[in-house]
Amino acid sequence: MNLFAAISTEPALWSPEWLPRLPQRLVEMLLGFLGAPEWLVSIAGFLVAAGTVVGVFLGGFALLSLIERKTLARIQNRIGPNRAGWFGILQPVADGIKMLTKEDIVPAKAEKFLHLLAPILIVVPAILALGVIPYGREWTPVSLELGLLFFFAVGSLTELSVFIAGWASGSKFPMLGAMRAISQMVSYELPLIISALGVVMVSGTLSLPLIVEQQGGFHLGFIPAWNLFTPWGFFAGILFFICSIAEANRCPFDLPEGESEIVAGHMTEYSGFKYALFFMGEYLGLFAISALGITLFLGGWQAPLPGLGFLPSWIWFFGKLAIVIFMFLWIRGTYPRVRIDQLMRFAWLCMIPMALLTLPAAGIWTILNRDGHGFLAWAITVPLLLIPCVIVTVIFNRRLASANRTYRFAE
Amino acid sequence: MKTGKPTRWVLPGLGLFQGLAVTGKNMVQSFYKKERMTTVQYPEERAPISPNFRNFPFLVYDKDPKAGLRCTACSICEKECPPQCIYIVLDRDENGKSLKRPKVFDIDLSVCMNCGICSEVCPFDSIYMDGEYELSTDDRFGGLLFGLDRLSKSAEYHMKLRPEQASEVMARRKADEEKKAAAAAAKLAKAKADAEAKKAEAEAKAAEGKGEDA
Amino acid sequence: MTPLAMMLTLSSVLFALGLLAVLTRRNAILVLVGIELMLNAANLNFIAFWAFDSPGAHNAAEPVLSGPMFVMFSIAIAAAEAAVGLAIILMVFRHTRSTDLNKLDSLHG
Amino acid sequence: MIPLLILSPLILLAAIGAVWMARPVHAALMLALTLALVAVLYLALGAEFIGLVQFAVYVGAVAVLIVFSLLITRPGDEAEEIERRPRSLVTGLLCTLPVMAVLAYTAASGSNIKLIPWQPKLSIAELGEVLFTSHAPAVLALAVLLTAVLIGAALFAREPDKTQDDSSEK
Repeated sequence: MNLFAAISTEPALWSPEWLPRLPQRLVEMLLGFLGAPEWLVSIAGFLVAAGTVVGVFLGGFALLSLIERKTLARIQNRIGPNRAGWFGILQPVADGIKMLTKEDIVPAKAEKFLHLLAPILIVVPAILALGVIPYGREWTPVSLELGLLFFFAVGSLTELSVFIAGWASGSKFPMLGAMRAISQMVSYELPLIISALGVVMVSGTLSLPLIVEQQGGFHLGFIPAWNLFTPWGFFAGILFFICSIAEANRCPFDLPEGESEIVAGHMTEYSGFKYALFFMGEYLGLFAISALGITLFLGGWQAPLPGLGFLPSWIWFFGKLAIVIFMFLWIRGTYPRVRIDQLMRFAWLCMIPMALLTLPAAGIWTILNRDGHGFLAWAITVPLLLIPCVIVTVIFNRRLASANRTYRFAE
Repeated sequence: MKTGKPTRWVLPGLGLFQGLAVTGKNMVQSFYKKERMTTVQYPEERAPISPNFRNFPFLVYDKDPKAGLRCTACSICEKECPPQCIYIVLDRDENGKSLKRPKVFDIDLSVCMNCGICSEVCPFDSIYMDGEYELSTDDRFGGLLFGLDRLSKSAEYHMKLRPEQASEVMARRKADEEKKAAAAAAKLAKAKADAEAKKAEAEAKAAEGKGEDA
Repeated sequence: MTPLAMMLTLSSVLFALGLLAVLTRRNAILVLVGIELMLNAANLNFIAFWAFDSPGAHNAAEPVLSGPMFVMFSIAIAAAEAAVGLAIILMVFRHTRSTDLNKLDSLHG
Repeated sequence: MIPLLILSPLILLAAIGAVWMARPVHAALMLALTLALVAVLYLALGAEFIGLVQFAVYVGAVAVLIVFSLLITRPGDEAEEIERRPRSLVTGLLCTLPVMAVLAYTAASGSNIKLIPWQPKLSIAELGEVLFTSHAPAVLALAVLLTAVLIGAALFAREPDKTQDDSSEK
């Protein structure tokens, strides 16, 4: 089975580059020392490698749930949680204890089994998707040849689980929330995938570690050769970012769980640990999609400036992840929620045409650069993308975004 | 879109960045500009309450908590109270004679709506609105029923809570008292004068009688 | 039983189940479910012949990837078919307030 | 062979569920499970690309579309369906069993074909190259078809014009 096309080089065990894989190596060595059979060693190694990733991101989830509240508080000139522990550092623990000790309520009209299944199905794809991301030069938990496709294939399971959550609850608000969530996710998955396709076209591979490796090096000696710093990559990156906000159900696209409109969307009928699982799935999904964006457009684990290579590569990755997540928080603290018709119209009339345009731009860019016409490549692709972008924005601003809502009962 | 106003052309999408700038400034300045922070750390520090804040009635006493209670158990507040949360029993001595003070004075916090009518109608300056707001309790029956012991507060407390109102009341009461004292003194003087006059008359009579006798 | 025969039997049963769904279900959307099952049975056959018999060994000129290629086109067409089918069903539902195929016996739209 | 032995009964059970479940949403979810298991079978057989595409397209799009339209159309009660099922099963099986017999007979009789076993390997670079060279006309035809489908589906599902058809509004 060539599913696990391993990129393995035998490195020094104690180098900082290898720190994240140290637990896996130690367990493998220990089992080998004890004389365990080879299949057991490899399975244990895989389990420990998976455990490392899950552990890192569960820690990140706990930290983010605190940092998000702190950042939002600062944006609103408040202090935020500061009671549990030093600067509120124990707040996630307090939240966790509260969630775990809450009563687990299953509505009388709910489908018991599906109601239980949905929160699990929300978390599983997020964790699976996190497994294929290259976090460092030597740290790709599962190095798949078809990593990008795997990411999107697994990510599409989320829609079904949101539907199950909404439908199995047997009540109105979850149903409405699930319908909103599905239509939003389906609409924004299209431009998300299309904007990622440009990267695939240029790098000629679906393997995420290879995509990162191709973004190494620097233009003019200091501009990193990331995909974001090409015309098509700039537009595709911004489109990808907007779509990932919608896919992660973050403000301003958090209509599926808009608390002032439909309680909590598909999570309304969940409490206790199941609700915590939804929360966790959402944050892990946010991590996963940000990590994919970094891999595709921000050079993954590549250092941002030459001469910074002495730091282990995974530090750069997590630094970029922190910045991207902070952008999510900043945007959440700034923009009001959009209306559902504006949301859909934006997806189909702005995002998809622009995403489709990045594909020919990426093709022209690659061909012209291959033939050595670097200037011509800029001269063609920038207007090719910029002019339609301005036209689309102006039209959307003038005509479509301000489409008057018709009220049936008011007035 | 016809708004009537002439629309100035701005770069589409500019507002997005302006919004980000505002929130970004908020966030950065919140770390070093103390005057930006609008919240107070509640249990340790408290925001000053407005002198107009009125929350729950209390009974005023002068000097002694028992004997000095201004309330005379006249039951006007009990009758006026819209949600009828006040319950008063008049104290009597063994002969059934009114002692003009309450034996029981209860206010139910869970019923009281803080309207302040009781303090408006009280003719004895006895019941006033408090500024206390930490009244929550985990005992929903006993803890929310305030008896005499928790309702009576000293005149000094009132003076501290609402200096204007309290000093006005104090001045009025003092004037009343002085008037009363003056009246009493006048009465006393008159009685004394009367007595003296009587005495003088009696003396005169006696002297007359003696003279007649002599 | 060889793996190939097993795969072919599996796909034939899957096809029969899909046919059963198409014949017995009354809800138009569930008829579509049966059609999807039948399409998948056909796809299974392509992959089975590709996986168990070396393509190109019989005839060097033959493209090696015809099995997966067929399946790819079939998946794309199946997705399109589902989209159009559901759009038609929604249209019908809007007219008759029902997706029950037995109630769609009127020629007057 | 081992994944085939494990997966085939699961696929068949899930497919029977999709055919037999009385509640439409249950049937649709069972269909999603069937398609996901078929995708796993593709992965196990060495056609990873096809398996992942199957997962993304069928589970992520087609199954979601089906459950979504089930939500919109509010299917009727299942009591009638359960009551009606035995009769329809008889007629259904009468039509289905001969088809299955013929297919299974063909499959079984094909087992004496000479096969040349190999290690199945699907290289996407090769696939892409073949797709856009010798199969380019087919891809173009498919592109036209998909565009037509997109426009057609949008036109079909569009809300009817309110001025001319007000009766269909809820």
